[in-house]
Parts: sequence; C-alpha cells; structure tokens
Amino acid sequence: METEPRIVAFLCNWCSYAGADLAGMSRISYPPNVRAIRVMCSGRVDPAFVINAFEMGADGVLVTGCHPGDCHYVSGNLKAEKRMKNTGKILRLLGLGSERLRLEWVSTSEGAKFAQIVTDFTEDLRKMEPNPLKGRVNTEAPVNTEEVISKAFKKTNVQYCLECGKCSGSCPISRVNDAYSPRRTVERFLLGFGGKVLPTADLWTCLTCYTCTERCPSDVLYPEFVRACRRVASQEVMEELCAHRGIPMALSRIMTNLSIKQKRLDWFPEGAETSQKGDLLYFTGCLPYFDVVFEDFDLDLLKIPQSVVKILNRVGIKPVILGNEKCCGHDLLWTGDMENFEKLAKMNVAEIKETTATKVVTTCPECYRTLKKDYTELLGNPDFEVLHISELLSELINKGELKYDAKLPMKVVYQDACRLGRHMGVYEPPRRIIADIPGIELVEMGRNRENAVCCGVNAWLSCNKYSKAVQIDRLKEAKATGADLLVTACPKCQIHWKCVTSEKLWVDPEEVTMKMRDLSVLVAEAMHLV
Amino acid sequence: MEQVKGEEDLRIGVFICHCGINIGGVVNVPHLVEYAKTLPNVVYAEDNLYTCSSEGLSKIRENIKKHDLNRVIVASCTPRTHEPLFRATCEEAGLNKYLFEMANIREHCSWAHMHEPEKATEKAKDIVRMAVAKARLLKPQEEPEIDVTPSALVIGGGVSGMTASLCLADQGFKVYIVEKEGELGGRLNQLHKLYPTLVNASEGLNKIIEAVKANRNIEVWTSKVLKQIKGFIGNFEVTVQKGNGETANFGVGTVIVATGADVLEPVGMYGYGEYDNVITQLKLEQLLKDGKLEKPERVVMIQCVGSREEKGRTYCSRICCMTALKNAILIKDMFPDTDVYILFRDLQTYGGHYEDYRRMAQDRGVKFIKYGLEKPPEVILRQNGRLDVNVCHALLREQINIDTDLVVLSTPLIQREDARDVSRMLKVPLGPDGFFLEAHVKLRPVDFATDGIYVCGTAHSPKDTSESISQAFGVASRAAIPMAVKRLRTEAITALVDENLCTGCGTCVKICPYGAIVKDERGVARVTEVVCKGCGTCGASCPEKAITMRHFTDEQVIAQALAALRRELA
Amino acid sequence: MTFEPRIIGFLCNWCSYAGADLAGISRITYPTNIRIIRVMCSGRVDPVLLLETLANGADGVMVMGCHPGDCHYIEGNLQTERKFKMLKKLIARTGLEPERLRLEWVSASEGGRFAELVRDFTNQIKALGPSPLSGEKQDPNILEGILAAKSAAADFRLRVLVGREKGLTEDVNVYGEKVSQEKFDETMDKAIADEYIRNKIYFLVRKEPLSVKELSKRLDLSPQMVLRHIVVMRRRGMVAVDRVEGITPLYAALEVGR
Amino acid sequence: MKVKAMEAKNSVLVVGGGIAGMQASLDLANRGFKVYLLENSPSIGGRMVQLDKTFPTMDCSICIVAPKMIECLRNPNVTLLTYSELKEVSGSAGNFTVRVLKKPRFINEERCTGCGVCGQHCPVEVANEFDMGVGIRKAIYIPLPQAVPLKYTIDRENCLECGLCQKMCRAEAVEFDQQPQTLSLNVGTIIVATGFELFDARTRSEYGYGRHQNVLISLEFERMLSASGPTGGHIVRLSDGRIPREIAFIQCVGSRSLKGGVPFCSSACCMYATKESILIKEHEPKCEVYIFYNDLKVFGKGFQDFVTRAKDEWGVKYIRALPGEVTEDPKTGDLTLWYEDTTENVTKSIKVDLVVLCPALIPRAASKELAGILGLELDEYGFFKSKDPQFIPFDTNVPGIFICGYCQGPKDIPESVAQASGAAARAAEVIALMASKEAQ
Repeated sequence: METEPRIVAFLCNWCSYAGADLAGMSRISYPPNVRAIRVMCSGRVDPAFVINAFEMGADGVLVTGCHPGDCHYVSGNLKAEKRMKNTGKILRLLGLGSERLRLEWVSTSEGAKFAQIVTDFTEDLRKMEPNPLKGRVNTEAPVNTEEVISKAFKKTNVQYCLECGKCSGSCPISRVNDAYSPRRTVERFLLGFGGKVLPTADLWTCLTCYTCTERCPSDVLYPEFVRACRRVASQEVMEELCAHRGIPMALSRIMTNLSIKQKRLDWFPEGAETSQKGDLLYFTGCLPYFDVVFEDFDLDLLKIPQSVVKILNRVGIKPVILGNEKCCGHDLLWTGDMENFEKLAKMNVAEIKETTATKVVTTCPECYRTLKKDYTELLGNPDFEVLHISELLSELINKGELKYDAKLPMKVVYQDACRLGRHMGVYEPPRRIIADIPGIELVEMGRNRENAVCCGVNAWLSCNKYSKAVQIDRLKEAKATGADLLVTACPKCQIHWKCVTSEKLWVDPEEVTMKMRDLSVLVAEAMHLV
Repeated sequence: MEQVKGEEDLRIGVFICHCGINIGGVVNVPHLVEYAKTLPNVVYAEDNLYTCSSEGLSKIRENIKKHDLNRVIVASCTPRTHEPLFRATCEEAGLNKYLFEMANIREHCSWAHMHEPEKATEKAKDIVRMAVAKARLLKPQEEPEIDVTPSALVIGGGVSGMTASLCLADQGFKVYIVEKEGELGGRLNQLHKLYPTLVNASEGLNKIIEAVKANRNIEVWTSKVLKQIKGFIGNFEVTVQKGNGETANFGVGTVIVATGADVLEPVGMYGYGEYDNVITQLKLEQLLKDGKLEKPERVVMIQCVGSREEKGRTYCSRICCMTALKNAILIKDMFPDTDVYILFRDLQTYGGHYEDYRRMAQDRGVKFIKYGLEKPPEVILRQNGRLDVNVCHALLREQINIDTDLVVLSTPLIQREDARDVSRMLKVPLGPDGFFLEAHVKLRPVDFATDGIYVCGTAHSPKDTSESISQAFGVASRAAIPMAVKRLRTEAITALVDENLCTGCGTCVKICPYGAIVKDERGVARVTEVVCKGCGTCGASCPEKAITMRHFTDEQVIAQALAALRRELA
Repeated sequence: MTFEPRIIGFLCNWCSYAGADLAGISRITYPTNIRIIRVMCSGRVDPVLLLETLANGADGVMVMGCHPGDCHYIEGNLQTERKFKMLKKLIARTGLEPERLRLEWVSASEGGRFAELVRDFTNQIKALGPSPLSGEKQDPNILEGILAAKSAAADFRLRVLVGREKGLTEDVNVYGEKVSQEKFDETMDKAIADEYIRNKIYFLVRKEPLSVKELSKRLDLSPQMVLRHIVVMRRRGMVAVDRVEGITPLYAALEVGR
Repeated sequence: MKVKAMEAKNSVLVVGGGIAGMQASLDLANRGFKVYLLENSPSIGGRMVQLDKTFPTMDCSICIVAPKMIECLRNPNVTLLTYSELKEVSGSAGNFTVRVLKKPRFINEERCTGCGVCGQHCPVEVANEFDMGVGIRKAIYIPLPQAVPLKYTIDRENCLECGLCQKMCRAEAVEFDQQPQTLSLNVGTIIVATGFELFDARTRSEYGYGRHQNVLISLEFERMLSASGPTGGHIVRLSDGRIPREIAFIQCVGSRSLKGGVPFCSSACCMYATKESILIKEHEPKCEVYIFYNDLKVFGKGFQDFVTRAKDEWGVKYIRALPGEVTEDPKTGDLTLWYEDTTENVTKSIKVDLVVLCPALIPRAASKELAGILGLELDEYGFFKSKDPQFIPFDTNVPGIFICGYCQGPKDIPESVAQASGAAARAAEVIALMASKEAQ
C-alpha cells in the first residue's frame, strides 16, 4: 500500500486555479501528491465532496478560493469557509482529524503561495497516519433478485394481499400523490412484473411509517417488503432521492471501518458522571454529528444527550456511554445496504457486551427499533435489554424515583414517532411522562397513537414536495390543537420539521411554526436540570 | 247446547278487563259493563282486574256453567296474543272455542286514546257492541282432520335426495326414490374431491348409496320417469312410467323435490367447442378424477362464464369460485411449477373456512386477476396451438396478455330441462332464475306454499355438497312432521264452497296460493280444508259469491260494520 | 256540535292489526273515530262488504294490509289492490266521493305509521263533511248509485275479471298469449261502465216500469246505449217487457236470480 | 320407569332462542317431541327481532318472526326457559341430565300479565341493549314490545329498589326477594343454536367508532331504521339530530382479516348493507349512499338481482375499496373517508354525514364456556366444530348433541332455518336409530 499521502484539491476557477497556473508558468515546483479539481467557486465545494473524498481514501483535502472580498461571486468563499469549518468538526468527530481538511485563499498572483501551501500540507500529512479508510472496497456479493423477492413474499405476507386498497387509503404519501399506491406495487410483484417496479422511484417513496401495515387486514408488512426489495433495487435511483447529499449515509459507511476512533464525547456536560462498565448504557445515536450537520436549524440537538445524562445522574444512575459508538445502521438497513449494516450491528453489539450493560437506553426511536428488533433478527437475542428513554423514565416515575420540581404551565401536544409507536408499540409511556409534569395539559391531535401521521421523511429519502405536503398537513394539525409546545420523542421528527419550516412555504408560516421540544429535554426542564 | 235454534236461545256473556289501570284508568269499565248488559242476547256481564289471571279465567268457567252461556266475549287486549288462552278456557268449560269472541279495548282504545277518556269509553262501547254483533252470528266449528300416509316420494337420487331419504327411512318412514338415470348418485358421480374437506366424492357417495340400498324402508326406482302426481298432503297418488310402457301407482303422504341441476355447456364462449384446450371446470374435475390431466405449463381459469350476466342468467352460481380455488390448489400440489391464473369478478369465499381456501391458493402462488363485466377476457388461438388470454386487470387498468396451454371455464349450475314438467305436475312455481321457488325465501326455505311438498339441493338454487346436504336434512324434518303426527288438524277458519252456486269457473283455483282448491270430477271447486290457510281471498274473488269463509263470514263482518255504524241491516 | 266522522277500518290480522296493536303499546295516540274490524287477510275484504259499509253511512272506510311482499298469505294483498282499482272506478260513478275509501299498507312494526294514517284520513273525512248516506236522511240518488255499484260488484263479470287479472296479465291466456295491462284495463273500464249502468237501470225499473226513452232521459244516456243494455239485461233475465204503451214498451225488473 | 326413559328420549334441549333455535324447537314439538327452549335473555326472538327488514325480499322482520315466537309460546310441547343459563350436562345420547339456572326476574311469571304499568312508573332510565344502546328502557323492562314471554324483568344492576313498581303492580307480581333457581331436566338430545355476536369495531380505531359520534355500526343503524326503533324509523345524526345527506357503508370491518379481526367472511354484510341502503333511499330519497366493499358477496338466491336493483333503481353507489381511515371535522362532526378507488387507481377522499360500519359477525365469546359444559370442540375460529362438515354438518364430537345456525359457521337467515330443521331431523333420526337398536 502506498505511503505517499494523496491530496484532493478543489480550486476555484477565478483566483486559485489561476494561481496554480501561475505557479506552473513560473516553474515553481511543489510535491506531486496533489490532484486538482477545478470548480467555478470555492462555494461550490459541497461538504459531501469532502466526506466522499475521505471515504474513498484521500489523506487530505485542500480547498482554495479567492481572498475574502475578491470572490468573483461576491461571497461564495465566505460560505465555503463556514462549511469547511463544519466539515472539519465532522472529521474530528469521526476521529479522522479536522487538520486533514485545509481551506486557503490563493489569488491569481499567488503562484508561490499555492506551491507553498501544497508543500506544507503534504509535509504535515506525511507526519500523520494515512487515512484509515484507504483501500477500503465494498465486497458485497451480488444478490439474486428472484430469491430475495420470493423470500420477502412469505416473510411479509404479501401474497395474501386482497387488493382492498386500504394501504393506499392510509398512506400519507398516496393522499398527496394519488399516483402512488402500495397496493399496485404489491400487485405488480405478485403478477411477476416486479422488475418493472424495481428501477422506479416507487420503492423509495415509501415512508416505511407502518400506517398501512397497522391497518392491512391481510397483515402485509409492506415497509418490510419494500426494505427487502430495496436491497436489489437500483441504487442510482436512491442516490438521486437521497437528501442532504447522502452525508448521513456516508458517515455511517465510514464508521464501519474498524480503525476509526471517534472523538464524539465533547458534549459531556460538566459534572456529568458516567462509567466505563455498568448496568445501564445510554446509546446516544448520531446526535453529535447531526448537531453539526444541521447547525443552521439551531436545534441544539446536544441538549438531548446532556439532558439524559443529567436526569440519569439525578436519579443516581451513572450511565455507560461508548466513546466509539457506531451509527446503529438504521439508514443503511432501510436503503438496502445490508453489508455495512451488518458490520455496524456486529461492532455495536460487541462494544456493548464489553461494558457488561444489561440495559441499553436510546433517545432515538430509530436506534431503538434497530437495536431491539433488527439486531436481534440478525444476531439472535443479545444479553441486554433495549429500552427507549420514555420507557425507562416512566418506569422511574412509577417507582417514584423520578420527581418533577418545576411547574410548566402550558398546553402540550405529543407526536408519536413511527418507529416508537407503530413499529414498536410504545404509545403510553411518553404520554405518562408528559402528563405527569405539573402544570402541563396534554392535548391530542385527531390522529394520534396508531393513527398518528409520519413526520414526512425517513432515512433521508425522497424529501420532496409530497413529503413536505405531509409535513405541513401534520404541523397544521398540531397547531390546530392550540398547544404551545410540540413534543417529540424522536430527534429526527424535529430535524425534518425544522427543515421544512425553515424553507419558503406556500402556507402562512403562522399556521405551521411551533415551539418544539424533545421529550428528554422537556423532562430535564421540569426537573430544573437545564 | 251450542247448536242454537232461534235468536232467543243466544246467551252471551261479556267479561271486561281493567288490566290493572291500563284499561280501567282510561275507560269507564263499570259503565261499560252496564252498557254491555243492555245489548241484545247479553245475559251476563262482569268486570275483572285481570281477566287473563287464573282467578279471571276460573270466573269465566264458573259463569259459563252458572248462566249456561253459549257465546263468550272478553273485552281486554289483543286477540293476537290472548285469544288462544281464552279459547282454551271456553273449551275447558265445554264450549266450542269458535263461540268465543274478543274485543280489543286496550291496544286499540285505552292505550291509543289515553288522553280522551270519554271518547275512549264511547269507542269501547262500540267495540263491545261490534263483538256482540259478531258473537250472535258465531257458529261452532269442527277442526278439519285428515290421515297422513307415512311415506314419502323423493324425486331425484342425487346426494340431496338420498340424504333426505335415509334420514326419513331411519325414522321408520317408507321412502320411494324415483331417479330417471340408470344409477344413483347424480352430479357427485362426476366430481373428484369435494371442498371443504377434500374427501374423494366417490368415497362419500358410495357410503351413502350402500346405506340407501341396504335400508329396508327405501324403495329405489332408477331409470323411471314420473308420469303423474295427484292429491294433496297426506294423500298423494303417484304414477310412475316403467320402461316397458307399463305404469306403477303408489300413494305417499309427502313429496320431496330433489331433482338437482345441470351445468351450463358454454358453447361459443371463449372458443369453447372450437379449441380443444378450452374446457369447463366440470371437465377438469373429471380429468383430475381420472388422473388424466397432463402437466400444463400454464392454466387460466375464467370465472362467471354465463353467470352474473347483465341480462338473462343474472344470478351468481355460488359454487364456481370455490371449485376453481380447489382445483387450482390441486393442480399446484400436483405440478408446483405450473402457473395458475384465476380471472374472477368477485371472489365468493363466504362462510367459515372458504377464505382459508383463497389463502391456500395464494400460498401456492396462484395468481388472481379481477376483470369487469364490461371488459371480459378474450381467448385467441395461436398458430402453435397455444392460447392467448387477453384480460384487462380491472384493478391495475392494464391489459395483460397470458400465453397459456389450458383455459378452464367456470360455468354456472342451471335449472334442468325437465324441471318445468315437475313444476306443472306438482303445481309448484319456478322462480325468475328458473329454480324452484320456495314458500318464503326467509323462513320457509325448503317448503313449497303447497303443504306436503318440499324442495332441497340444487333444484332450489346453486349450492355445494355440504349445503345441499344441510337442506336435505332440513327437508327430512319438514316432511317428517305431518308423517309423524299421522293425523293433521288445522284451524276451522277455512273456505267453504256452495256447490249449488259454483259454476266451476276456476278463478279461486288460480287465486289460491296454497293449491288448496281443486276442481273435482264434476267440475266444481272443492276445498282441501287441511291445506286451506283461511285467508279468504278466494271468497272475496268468487264471481258467483259461492265461497263462504268460516268464522269470518260476510254476515259476521257486515254485522260488525253495522254495529259500528249503529245501524240495522239495510 | 262538531262533526265526528264514523270510520270503519278493515285490518289484516298479521301486519296491520299488529301495527295498530303496536301503536297502542307505544301509546301513540290518534283520533278515536276509527272502528276496527279484524280479518285474516286484506285479500278477504270483498268489494261488496265495503260498498255495503258505505251504503250504511260510514263516513270513511279504510282497508289496511301487509306491505306488498310481506303478505302472510303470499299475495292476498295484491288481490286487494286489484279489487280497489275496480272499486274506485265504480264508486266514482255513484256521486259519492271516492276519497271516502282508502287502501293502505301497514306493517307490524309501523305503529307510528298506523296512527299517522288514521289521523290523516280522519282529518280528510272531517274536511269532506258527513257522508250523504249517513244520518237519517240519505241522499236517494247516491244511495241508488252505491246499491247499483254494490250489485255490479256482486255480479259475475266484474268479479271474474278482477279475479283473473293476474292470471291474464302475468301468465298467459288460453291462447298462450299474454294480455297487456293496457288492453286489460280497457276491457275492465268498459265492463265497469256497463255493469254499473245496467244495475242502475235495474233499480230504476224496479220502482216503476219505464221506457227506453224515459230511461235515457234519467240516465242522460243515448237511447241506443240504453236499448243495448236492455237487450243484455233481458237475456240475463233481469228485466222483461211489462206492458206496451202505444208503441213504447215499458220494462220492469224481474226478481229472479236476486 | 320405562315410560320415563321414553320421555327422556323424546325430549330435546334447544340452547338459544333465536330463529334457528325456534325453528328446531317448532319442528320437533310439532311432531310430538317435548322441547325445552333455553334462552339467556328475557325474551326469545334472537337477532331477527332487532332487524327492520330482511334481504333480498325486504320482508318486515318482526312481521314474519313474531308469529313464530308466539307459536313457540303457544305450542304445548315447548317449554320456554327464558332468562336462563345452562350450567351442567351429564349422561349420554338418549339420556342427558342437564342443570339449568333460572336467573331471578324478580317478577312472578305466573302473575305478571305484561301490562306494563310498572315500566311506566319506574324512575330509572338506562340504555336499551335491544336498541344497541341507541334507545332507552326502564330498570324494570321488557326488551321489546313483542317480547315472548310477555313478562317483565328487573335489572338489578340499575334498580334503585324504590319499590314503586311493586306499589303500582295490581297483579302483585313484583318479588324483590326472588332467588335464582336450578332446574334439572332429562333429555335425549341437545341442539345448540347460540348464534353470533358483533366484532368490537372500536378496535379498528382508524374508523373512529366510539370516537366519532356519527360513526355507527350496522345493527345500531338497523334499529334506527326500524319503525319501532328508538328514532321511530327516522335517520338522524346522533351528533346534531340532522338528517344525513350522504351516508357511507364500510364493509369487512374485522372480517376477512388475518390481523385485527377474524379471517373469515361474515357472509351477510354485503347484502344487509345493500338492504339498509335501499331503506335509506326509501326514507330519504335525496340521500346519497355509498357502499365501500372489497368482494361483493352475491352468492345467494336473488342476491345479484337485489344489488342490481339497488344500483339501477335506487342509485346506490358501490365503490370497490376499503377506506384506510375516517377522519372527523371536530367542529361540524362531518366525516371524511380516505380511500383508493381501486377500479380507477386514484386515491381520493369523500365527505359524508354518517358512516355505518359493517363489523364481522363472530362466534360468541361465551361459546368457550358452553363448549366446556357440553364437552364440545370449537374450531380455530371459535365456531362449534362439525364432526363431518361435508356430509353431516350438525353432528358434533359428542353423540346426541347437534349444532345449527351461525354458531356452526356464518350463514344468513334461510340457511340457518334450513339447518335448524336439519338438526331437528338429525336429532329425531338418532333417537329413532337408538330405539330400533334397543328393539333388536
């Protein structure tokens, strides 16, 4: 394996690229490790480019643009600066180190400077370990479509379909997109025309919210069927439909690498007491990453794990928290990347076992379902029990070990997360927790519990006008209850809703914008902990 | 003493009930009693708190004796519930029960006019007077009785007919089975396995046939045709055509129609008759039975071929969906990699376990395609002798083309050619769908309106084996009733023909829904009293006014009307 | 004092009488005017009975039976309907208001409907006023009309036609043909007209022998028509020549056969 | 002794006073058997008396069934054991000993004349289960005006024991101290005809029954249609008493369901929904009626023509779809159905004033206990199991005990009646065969 560092450089057309030209014209030599990519503006450099570059084994990424003020496109370079700062943070979390990414200003006249930058960067990288992701290749064996699908038939009861259309009548997407029908997808597969469906967007449109499954008289597990099919469905379609340029998925993939040593615990609140080994493990999920990726939405996502730790400490629990916890793999699982999902699953289970934890608590319903259900399906019963934080807290309340000391006089409406509710049947604990808070009046939306509506996006897929319509509709419903606060037990619901409300909308923002709070944070507030 | 010579011997007693406060609280009962006493021929009147209570009843008995009453009136509630009670009481006191009359002064008076006591009392007086007017004309009646020959004729030796026969024979009744075919068994002879239990038809059938042959009480007449059936319940005269031109006669008490049904030959539909790889479900059944079905690569079954049509055969044949499902499953079990399609309209998987059959078929990968009446599938023959089935998938709105080597048509059960003869012979009706029409679709599913004649099995409507058998037992029960009691007795409220007035126009014969009136050898209408239900429609229609309705005579009815109008006969 | 009509109701035992019972059981009130006569089936109600009742001064007559299809006797109520078609036409000729006679379907569960119908009919009759045949002084012409109608309804011709209506219009006649409803109604109407007039003539000549001319005056009918009827009536033995005045024969009623 | 044995042989216990039970009883009684007709509730009549009309003939239900009820009461061979429960069965075919618990009515049946004065004066009003809770009754009550026997019953749950009824009753029939009594009967055969109960539509929460006021189940609606029902045959919305202009029926609520219901088809819903639709059109010609169905079950005699009439003559609209959800406008109480019109391949919604759910008709929960007492087997869905469903559907695993009607499997009225007669015949046959064996 080569020892020489490889550098991918993104050069803006007007200043930096010209600068590099000048270096050449002036015969100023610099190390050959750099591979330059011309972009019109440094602002064009998407963090995803950088992440992907590293995923593919780059040891360093260099982004160069015009000096502040000189930007040919006014302020592209400033945007780039902000983005790269964030991307750096992600690299740090991943344990790759932010120093592998460098942003420099190089003007047309600064040929020498360009050469110098490259030289120095190459030198620094030579001192560092090579990118641990080097030489990594996907080795998944090609899957047999026929086999996968026919297996899925039996496993998901698809063959019992009565074609009653109850699924389409229940599907939040079908309601806004009358051309989309789970029934018709199923029927095509049953008649052997599945091939026609595979390459279309249909399979990637499903929110996997389980509403159809909940109501299907024939017990067809449509989302699970979709999941199985996605394994063989064309990935290109997925790439197109993937939101946030696929960064989340890329991160998950990166984490499958054993030699990755994350630095993800900076969020610890001071005075937080945790332990290396112990009974209860808190599985944080990807919150530290999302906190960076979705910084603009000022969700303060880290408040969630912080609240959890404080609450647990208050009731005398010192949770185990993994320093190198991997993504649970949920999104890979639901986008058909079984190979990487399995890797993550095995790693996480191994790490958890080491801590001798018997209880694993999650704040994210996706982690919850994945650990509790999908890990078990894959690796058999683990020797630890998986709880959602709401289950643990309501248990503590029942035991009288958790007490509220603040009064929060307000009207609160609660959103059931699909994976917590319909997938796993946890409806009452969150309500119990909220309703118990002094001063709070808990109100319900017309469609609640098993009839609750999905927040509109799942696994970062198909975030389009239809899912936005679903989101707006749901937010309106929440707002119509006259509640002051919308509480979710799933960070992703909040992310997706913040995302949609931060856009220009066809409705009056007044109808949809609401104060939102994560369940754990609300509890912490009610305990005067935040 | 009941036989009253002149008016003067009429001795009417009136018992007026307070019914707690139900009547007494509105109607002035004591006043009513006084009024009753003023009415012609009323020799006694009294009031009771509850006439229907045991003390009330005993007072009726006492006073019949004490005042030697020959007509009794109770003024209380509705006769529909209480008349039998009071009639019985009269009989206990030795008074013919048809000399009792009831005046409904509760439901029709005190309750309906609770806010108008005076008017209600006036009305109550009229009601009592009307009752008296009728009572004066009441005649004692003897209830008609006839003997019933404890034997039954079963027309048709299929599984329904044989089941009914066995059940009756086991109960000691003589049974004649008349089957026009050479052998017993009917349709079941042609069937392979039966749903829902998937037993071999032949197995079950043979058991039954042996039982029938072994049963001393059953006489089997195969290859025989019915020539004539005369008479009425209890006394039917049956004439059977023997092969050799001779006829045989025997008498039976009841007749059971179990003539079964035919299966439609769909000539000209979907290339049936033209292409030899287009066959009927029945043919497939036989191929499976004889193990002659060669492994097809693909099978397409088309449902509702000649049934549920827009015009003509509009009915659903009930058994086709299940038959198709069953055979599809059997084929799949024999040849797992044979493709089986079922082109259906609405899947008739009703009942407790028929849905399971759909799931069994689905488990085996049978493909279901719904088509609509407006766009039926097409079957086209290709050069290579294979068939193209083009069907519009009604639920995908897509044209689907299936290249197949076997097409199976599910055709309906239809009424037999000769059913009309049976219906004429027995004077029992056929329905719009050609099948025999029962007396009442809901509550008399196996009776004909005509007493003593019953129907079961597919002669009544399409149904599967177990359903036919269910009905066969049902018929056995209905037919056993008159044969078990041996003597039939009915209410005396029947029609009476005055033979001197009757011109034999036959209007009443046509009108009577029960076939209770026949023209006798002299061409005069004669009422079979036990069969007559006493509706009186014949009387009201008789052109010669030759028919009297016992217990509801014109005179009695008019008398009530006049009494209500406070008039004497004009 | 206000007019309290006398109304007679003929109710079938199985549906309507039970419906009336239910009205009582449910304490649904209605005017007291109706007097109920129970018959086994509305089909039993002979037109003659109804005309007799009207002749005797009933202000209104109601017949109630099961709804079509519900008949305890399969289709007695349909027969009633046919009889009523004939009856209405007949009464229309007598000068008595046909609205005094009404046919309704009431099921055993329709206590409310029963009360409603009785109330409605009672009010209708109140508005109509007393029957010209009620009270001591009956209107002679109308009475004669009703009696003529009554004997017409008792005569063979109308009865046989009503009795055969179903047979002829639904099944087939002796020639294996089906008679169209129109064709049948035509025949029926003619028969009603004939038989009514003939009985009218009969009642007239029963009082005093009359000539064709005189009859045509009284009946306001062309002499030819009257003569035609006379001919038929002679053949039936209803009338005979009483005496001849000049060249005009006067006809008188024969009691034979009635 | 011998005589007694003969009597026992020719006596039958019929469990269940619905149409099937009554038919079986009358068939046997009319041919001389002694019949004990056992009914759990205060009156015989069963489900049929709750119906307004019957399909496809549109017969008035009470008109045709009331005479049968009265026949049961009058027939000297029938002993009615109403308001009673089967407690114990021992012995074998030809000679069963059964113990029956007569629940106290707190009314002396001999004395009570059913005059109803007590009911008028009782101050307690409770929802009438006979009217599916839509109407009300008193604490001392008869379930329906045509009750057989016409004897009142005090429902002790709700009775205030104010004693008013006792004061008002001139027949002195009220007996607050009445005790339950046990009867022991000797019978040769037993016929079970316990019928069905309704699937709890609440559990299909997407349709909002129990949450949305204007979502009814079909039997409630049937009572509403009935001229003798709580609304006197007027169709109104329970939320605001308005006459609905659009009504939607939803089929297969809990039936044909592998999950959240029962796997079988109730066999009657398509047709009674069609019937109720026609009745709506008769009551309110302007009202639009939609029937949401999956497979239209038209397998019975005259069913297809009935549906065709509903479509063509009455304009009832059939939509092939099972809606996914019914949502309610909290302000107006109006309802929206979300569905995919499967024949048009588009997902739509429709606004209506009233929704009628057709819940699965399911075996009674109590069947388990009864099966235990009788030693009978139930099938996987809870129906009484036929020993030979193909050739003798009435026979059970216990000789001498027979089943008929819905408790043996989904059926409509005529099928139940025919089967009831069949069970009667089978009972008679078995007894006859035993007799002839003994003779030899």
